Amino acid sequence: MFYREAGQYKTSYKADQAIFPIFQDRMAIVFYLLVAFVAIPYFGSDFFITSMMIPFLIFSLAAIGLNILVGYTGQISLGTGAFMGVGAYACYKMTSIFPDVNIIILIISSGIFSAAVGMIFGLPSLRIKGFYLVVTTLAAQFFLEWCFIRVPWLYNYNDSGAIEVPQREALGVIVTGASATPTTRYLIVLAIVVAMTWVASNIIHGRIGRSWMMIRDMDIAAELMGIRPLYAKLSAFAVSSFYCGVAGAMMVFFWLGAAEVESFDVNHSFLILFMVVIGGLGSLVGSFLGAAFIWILPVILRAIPDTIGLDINAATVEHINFMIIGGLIIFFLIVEPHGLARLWALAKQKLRVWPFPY
Amino acid sequence: MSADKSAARGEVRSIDSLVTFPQYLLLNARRFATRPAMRHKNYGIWQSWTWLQMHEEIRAFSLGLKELGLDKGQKIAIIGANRPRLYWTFCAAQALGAVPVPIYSDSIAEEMEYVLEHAETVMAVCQDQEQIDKVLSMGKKLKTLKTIIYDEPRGMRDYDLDELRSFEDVQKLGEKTLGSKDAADEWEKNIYQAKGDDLAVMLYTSGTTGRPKGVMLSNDNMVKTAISANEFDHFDETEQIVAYLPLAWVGDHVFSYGQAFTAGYCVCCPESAETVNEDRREIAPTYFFAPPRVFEIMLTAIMVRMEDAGTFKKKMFHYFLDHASKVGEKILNGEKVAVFDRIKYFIGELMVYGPLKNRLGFTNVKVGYTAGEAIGPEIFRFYRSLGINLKQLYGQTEASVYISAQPDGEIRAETVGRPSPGVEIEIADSGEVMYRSPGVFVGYYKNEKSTKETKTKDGWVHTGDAGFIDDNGHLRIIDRAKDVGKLIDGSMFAPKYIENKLKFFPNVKEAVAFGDGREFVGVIVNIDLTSVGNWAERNNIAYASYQELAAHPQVYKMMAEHIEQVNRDLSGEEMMAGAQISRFLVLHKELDADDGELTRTLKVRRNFISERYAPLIEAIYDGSTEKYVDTEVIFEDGRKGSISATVEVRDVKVFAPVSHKEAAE
Amino acid sequence: MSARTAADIAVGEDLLHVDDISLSFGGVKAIQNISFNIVKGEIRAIIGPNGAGKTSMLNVINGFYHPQEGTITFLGEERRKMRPYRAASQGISRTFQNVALFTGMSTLDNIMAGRSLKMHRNFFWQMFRYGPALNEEIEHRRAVEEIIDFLEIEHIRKTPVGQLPYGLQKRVELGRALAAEPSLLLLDEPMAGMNLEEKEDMSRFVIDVNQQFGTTIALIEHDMGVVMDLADRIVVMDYGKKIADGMPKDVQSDQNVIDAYLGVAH
Amino acid sequence: MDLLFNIFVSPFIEMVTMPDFLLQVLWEGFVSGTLYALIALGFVLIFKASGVFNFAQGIMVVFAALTLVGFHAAGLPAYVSLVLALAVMGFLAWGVERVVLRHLVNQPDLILFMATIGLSYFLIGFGELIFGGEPKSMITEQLGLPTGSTTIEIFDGIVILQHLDIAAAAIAAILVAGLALFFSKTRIGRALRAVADDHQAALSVGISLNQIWAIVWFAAGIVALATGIMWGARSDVSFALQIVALKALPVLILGGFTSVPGAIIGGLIIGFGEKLFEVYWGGLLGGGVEGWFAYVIALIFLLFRPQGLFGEKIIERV
Amino acid sequence: MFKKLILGTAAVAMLSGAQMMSASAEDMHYVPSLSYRTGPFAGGGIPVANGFSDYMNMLNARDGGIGGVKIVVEECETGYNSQKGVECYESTKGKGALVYNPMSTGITLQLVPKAPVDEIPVLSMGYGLSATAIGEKFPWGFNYPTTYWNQLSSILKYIDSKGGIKGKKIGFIYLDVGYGKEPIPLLDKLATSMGFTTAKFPVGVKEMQSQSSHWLNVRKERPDWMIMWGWGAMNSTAIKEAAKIKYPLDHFIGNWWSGADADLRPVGEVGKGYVAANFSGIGTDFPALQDVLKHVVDAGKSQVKDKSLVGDVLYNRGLFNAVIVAEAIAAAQKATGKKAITGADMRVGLETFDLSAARLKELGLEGFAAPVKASCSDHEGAGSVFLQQWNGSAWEKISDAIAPMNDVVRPLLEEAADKYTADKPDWKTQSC
Repeated sequence: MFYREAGQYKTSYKADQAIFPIFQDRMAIVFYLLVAFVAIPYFGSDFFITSMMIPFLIFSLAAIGLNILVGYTGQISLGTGAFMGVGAYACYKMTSIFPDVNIIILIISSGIFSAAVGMIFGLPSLRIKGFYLVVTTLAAQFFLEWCFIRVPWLYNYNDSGAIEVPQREALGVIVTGASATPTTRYLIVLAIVVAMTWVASNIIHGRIGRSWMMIRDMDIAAELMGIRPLYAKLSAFAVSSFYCGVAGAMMVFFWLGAAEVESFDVNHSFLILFMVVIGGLGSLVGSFLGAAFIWILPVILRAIPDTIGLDINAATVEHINFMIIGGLIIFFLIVEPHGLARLWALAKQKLRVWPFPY
Repeated sequence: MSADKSAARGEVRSIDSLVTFPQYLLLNARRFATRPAMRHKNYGIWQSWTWLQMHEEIRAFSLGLKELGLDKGQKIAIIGANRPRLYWTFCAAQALGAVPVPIYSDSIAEEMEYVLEHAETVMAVCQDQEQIDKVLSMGKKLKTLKTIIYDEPRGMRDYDLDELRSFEDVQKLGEKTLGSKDAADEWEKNIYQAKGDDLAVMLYTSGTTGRPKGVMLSNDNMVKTAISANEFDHFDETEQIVAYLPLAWVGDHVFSYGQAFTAGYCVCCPESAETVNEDRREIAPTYFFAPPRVFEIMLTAIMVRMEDAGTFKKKMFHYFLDHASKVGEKILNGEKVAVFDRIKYFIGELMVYGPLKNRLGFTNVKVGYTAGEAIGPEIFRFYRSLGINLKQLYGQTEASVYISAQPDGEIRAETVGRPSPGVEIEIADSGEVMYRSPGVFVGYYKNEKSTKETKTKDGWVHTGDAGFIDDNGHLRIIDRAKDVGKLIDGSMFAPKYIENKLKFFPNVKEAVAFGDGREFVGVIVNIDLTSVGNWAERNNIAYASYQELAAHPQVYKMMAEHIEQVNRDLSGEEMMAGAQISRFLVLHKELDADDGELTRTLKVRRNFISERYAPLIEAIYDGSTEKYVDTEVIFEDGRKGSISATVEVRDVKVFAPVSHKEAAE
Repeated sequence: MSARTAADIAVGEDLLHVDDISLSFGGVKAIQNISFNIVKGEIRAIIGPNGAGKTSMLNVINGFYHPQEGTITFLGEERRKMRPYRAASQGISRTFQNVALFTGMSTLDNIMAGRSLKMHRNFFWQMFRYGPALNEEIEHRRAVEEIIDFLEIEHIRKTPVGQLPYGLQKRVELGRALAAEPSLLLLDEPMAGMNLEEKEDMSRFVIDVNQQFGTTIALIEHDMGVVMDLADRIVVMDYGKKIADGMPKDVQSDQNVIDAYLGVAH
Repeated sequence: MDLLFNIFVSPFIEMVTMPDFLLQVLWEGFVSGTLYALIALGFVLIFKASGVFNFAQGIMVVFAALTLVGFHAAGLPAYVSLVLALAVMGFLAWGVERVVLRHLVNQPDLILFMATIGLSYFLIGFGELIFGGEPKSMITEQLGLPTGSTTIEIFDGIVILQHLDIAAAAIAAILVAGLALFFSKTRIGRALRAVADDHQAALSVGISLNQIWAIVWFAAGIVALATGIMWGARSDVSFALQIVALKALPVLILGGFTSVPGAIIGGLIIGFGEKLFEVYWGGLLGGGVEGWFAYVIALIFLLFRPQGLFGEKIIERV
Repeated sequence: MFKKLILGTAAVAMLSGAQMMSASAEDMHYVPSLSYRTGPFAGGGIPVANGFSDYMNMLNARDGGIGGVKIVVEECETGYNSQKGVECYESTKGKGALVYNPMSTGITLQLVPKAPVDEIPVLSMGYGLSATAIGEKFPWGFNYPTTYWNQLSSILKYIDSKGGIKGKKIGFIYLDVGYGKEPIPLLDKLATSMGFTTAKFPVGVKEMQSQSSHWLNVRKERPDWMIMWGWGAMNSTAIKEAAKIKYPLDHFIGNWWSGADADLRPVGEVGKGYVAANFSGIGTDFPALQDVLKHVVDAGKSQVKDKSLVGDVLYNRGLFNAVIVAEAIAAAQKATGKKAITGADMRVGLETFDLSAARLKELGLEGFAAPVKASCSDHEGAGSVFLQQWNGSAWEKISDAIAPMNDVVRPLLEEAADKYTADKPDWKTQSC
């Protein structure tokens, strides 16, 4: 309905290969960015920004990371939580060792560590497939969790065993620690997520992304086309873990403020996997939709009884929440196993062919 | 090749002195150097040429042709679909004073052979291997044909014949001469030497009977017609059109070549015949021509697709369409419309009309034309109510298209408009429409007899159509003059008129009416497979083939209802009430151009059909209720086969004339 | 169409030479002592009844299976064990018996995927999809478009291949193999499961590829009829053994071949 | 050198010098092994018949045990509660088939896997809503399970055998044997195997896939109840118990996803392995290695035998 | 379609957030309770939350609130999960929260740095960051009545009193998370000064219910005493396993989170002899608890499932927590002279209240707990703990209040506090 594609013809491959070849889509992106960068910081309450938007964005980034692995390369992983942890601990250590280096640079470079760890645990994927690979990644998950507890150097020998975010400034503004305003933290997270989403989209649409999808769709054929499984899989593990690592570092530095190992436990891996599957495998939009569904929906559900003045105790709400979310997950899988992204795409398609049904 | 060497040289001629299209090319290369001249969807994108680039391409090819010996007055055949290079060939040939002869690319070899031989073509430019094969299959029969040039090299590797050359090779040949002498200057000089009354192009009309005739059109015919057509609809260099109609048809030649060169607008060639709709959507042309049939198919497709939409969407769609049919045309015509209706129309534009036009690729259409046959008033109004400025025109090859056209603001479904600029129209005593204009052709090539029959000494041309000028000064066409006949009881019988009324039902694809010199009117009906098939699906009617569907009792019932409706309409019209349809049958096969039942422009060949289906027509008139018939058909690959069926004939209700006046005679 | 004669082929230059190849899976012998050659520019068919080891033979040629015995000489280079991607990078490209397209990607992307070996821009440029990486994409897009044009699949350019009918999928797969600009193209039953018209189309494309691009083709086909018209020379296999090798007309009249086929057909 | 000594020498010295302790370790390994095997068995049953990796098995264990305890707490006799709990599991199986599985036929593994995670979320919420989050004690004695222990004096030391552990091992053995009989001797059992081998074939001999799924889920429910009783008796019945179910994964990897004996042997390998490693080598790494050790065993194992202990070697085809 | 949906929900969320902001508390004491009635630790979370809210409701019912202003306890479910805890914090802090009781060490760690920024004190009663005891360094953090470290020192003193600790081997079995690891530095420190050796047995969250190998290791190490820092399902499993290897349970001492009725009830007779620390009274034989029963539980306003659960160790712990909060509110009212107070006023109250023995009696809680006197510099109150023993069906108090080794612990706490604030340049401190 909003789409007016007539007259949008391409006279060069550059235009035809663009990520958003349709004008209205480009406008929509601009609109979303305006909302995200201007409207939300201006109108959003602290609660909305800190408890909904920041975690939503961070989880979206992690979901993109996992989606690269699961959705684009077809390698199942349940180690996301731990890979996020690697990023968080790496960032914490680096800022302890180099307190003067800009924290944002450290956040990004912490991804390098998780990428390296991810590659190591990705090695078995060369021989192991499917659910069997789940076990390797679970091994990574539990082994790394154990490391986070058992290697006190990682948390600076803190008595609590937790990493606590020190206060850091960037460009003269306090960006981490409790004194950093929610808006500042939100804007940094948003900028990083937007930039990294853009990069992810570039990689996916290019040679490397294609090699991942080749491995995913038909690994044997891919190899016979000259794709080296080693490169393709490990690069997917590396990029995926990089994203998760950065998400993990941001989670601690811009959202939680402090974290124990439980922040990176296996439930976390499940949570992200949910986002990816519900959102839609092999879709960047899906990663955002999935994160929104899994993270924001419960927050809203929790707020509902209070908002409509229903006096149910918190525990019951939580129990019902669990049931609703579990039920919705099943419902969505039944109704649209390809996730929200497919629904999104269908809706978009509907709008494109409007008023026709197909 | 640098720009200064190519375009900006030579003398500057004033625009009024230009009499040929190559002269316009030189002008456009200078005035619209960076504007797009042509686009072609190829290799996935719209490959584009500016006027300057196109000028260079044409010049290279033209010089190449010259090297190959093409000379003034010689004929060069152009065979293929809408491809930039084939369009360039027109200009390249004209630049040398040679005469391009486009040939319908779907002609079978024999048809092609006739034209090539008749026109004494010395060269042929073919699109691809398929056309080359056809030309080569004629072997040595074509004595004049010396050189064959192909556009697409695909599959041509093994053709090591001396007379075969690729388009690129010829261009290279031309470029080589550019390097050496003052070839470019020479070439331009040559172009400016051309005269207005030189032959510009020769177009063979397929005609409903007999051999095709080569209509000779001069530069003046073409250029003047093109210029006045541009003025009539205010076309300039910003237009974009999609060239998808046959290259050899006069309409396409005028729209995609003549008007494009004189106005300087951009012509876009679709990727292939299958992708025309998609390509049109991408380009969103500002000027669009299509025969009524295309509009009809489009409307049917829209309605069929909407049938599958959800209830809400369907309701909304029809709600707004209803509204559009009330006020849409008024708004388009600039009439007074209540504010509330305007608001509602605006919402409709957002929700329905806009998206719909967009899906059809009509968003940017300034002017759309339809011609060739009468268009159903509902169809015509439908498009206009959406805000598409669709108009009708009436034209002929012999007139370089334009005889009459509807000026903005005076558009009615049943007329074909006022005489075009420079055209005079008269109705002969026989009721036949006659015209005289600057576009009137020079004559039929090598056919003095026909020329004399058609064109009077003082330049009046017989159209062969019966019609009259109505009270508003608009021309109305009833039928082919020779087809208008009388029933035994003397009632006027205009078969086309009746057929068109039937064809306005989406379920009816084609209808052929008989009745001249008979007791009553009988019709052979062809169902529309898309529309009826869809209806059958929705009503759970199983069918395995076209034949089975056509013979289905339910389908018969539906057709009978349609025909009754037509009869009811006819009964209200003074002149036509006497010739209502009494009996009909639904034909068991689709009328097809390959079987010769339709012309290449998809017009019904009445005489052929009445011969071919003589037994069926007999059955209509001898009162039998069914008839076995066996028909020979030609498959796409050229093999022959036959279809046989027992066809049912039915009676329909006839209505008494409503008019109080007495029926004619 | 082809004007080549048997004599032309006999003097042609060897592109590939397999020598005394044996392959077994846990005691089951799939291929036994097979030798034959493929000459540059020819269409070489490997035929045989079901289970004759034809596909295994192709798998050996492109490095997917490693034969226990024997050698393979490709472009004058002898090799024993080789990963499939090495074979691919040396110019061996193939299609599969059961279409093995990348079902989640569009026709365009599938054929682009076939050009993987020719694309090299590094990760850095890929990240920003800028400069060399973008130029490379565009350059290869052009090459891919030529293949799309060649195979007449313009209308399905952006359709996900999973949604295509079988015949078109086969064509896309051929396109993907062609995209690698192989010096040896292996086709595993390119006409399996097709109707007559599709078979004719596919045959035309195979011949066109051979003539237009001069690509050497080795194809497996179950249907003798198609092969006789298509191939320059034929190897016939049965139960993992070579039972005949030669010109179509010779093979056709070979008693062993007739027996093998009759034996299967009952 | 010290390190090497600690890795390669001293543990063995310890084993030899304290044989009674070694025996105790092995016994504990055996008991946890059988319990792991029991959980894994629940997974195997479902995977074998429907190809679903049932993540909800863990929560089913908790749910079954809670139902049992819940009925008893409501005043019903222990055995009646047991029967009712079985009925609830049957109803659950039926419901899962009806509401979830039926609509997800032919979906990719991952989707089915996710659906079971959704199911476990639902069951967690549902269970807590009904039974509350407080830990309950298992009605061990009421069910007639033995308590207390037997101390065996041996090698100048003692080995303590809990009666409950012995019972657990015995019950596990009975369940396995029972299931094996069920699979090989009964019509439904054979049908189940047919389904596992080939869905199409099973359908063609007139077996309803839906029925079979309901049956395997019920069987898995029975196994879950047994597991819940055993684990519940060893600690308590609370939602924390679901975590134990994750241990089943490496067991499955070792044993193969579809093999009942594989599940048992895998369980025992993991049970023995992790106890021995934790007790004799864990200290070197600061302890708590049990959490990942099983996975690492499975991982190392996979690298050498990607098809699992009982799987067949995969020949890749194109 | 979807765009709209998402934008719609976002709008709702943004608005609801704003609404929360605007609804500030003029006529109530708004006390959020970050409870956990779900998840693996619900067994501990439920009674604590019940005790907390029941006492407050009792005050509302009996006294009409504190100083004439009603108390509103809003529970927010955290599931013992830090992320949800932060979410709860963010969603309630705008409503005029007076004080946060995170009920989880993990959440406390998250909230401690936020407290000075939002000016809402954090009271982690007997858990959390031990270093917040140093009031100079942590103006906004409190952990009355005592810290883990103090508690450990008390337990060690108890062991010392039972036949000396020198030369003994002390086993320390703990939940392998921040909470469990917290006292290790002190344990190591005291091991050298008091002359005992240690053996540590970490229990991962996943192994809570499968501890056989840990206890095999215990059997191997043969420690003379075992100390447990357990929580949730770990406790009962540990006690059962200890009994299984025939470890003398009277030499097995749990901290105050390892000594709940809920932990021992599933163990029953087997756990007889097990010892645990505690700082709040056992049972309902206190006038205040009777009031709770009368005004709240019997009135059906409590979430307690069974009346018999009132007076449980953890119930009373939650109740005691409420007592301290209530006392602090009263003190804040007195200090500021306002009826409705703010978070900042509450901080003053938390530094000035005096829960003396007399005051306890006045409250109807004589002997319920050791007196706590708040001060600016001491945010823990250095309270004593006593020990209780399980008799197979109920807890019995077996020792008097044992004072902690303040002299040893305080410098260590100061050191930890310094370390904590070291990398926080803008950290707000105060001088006392």
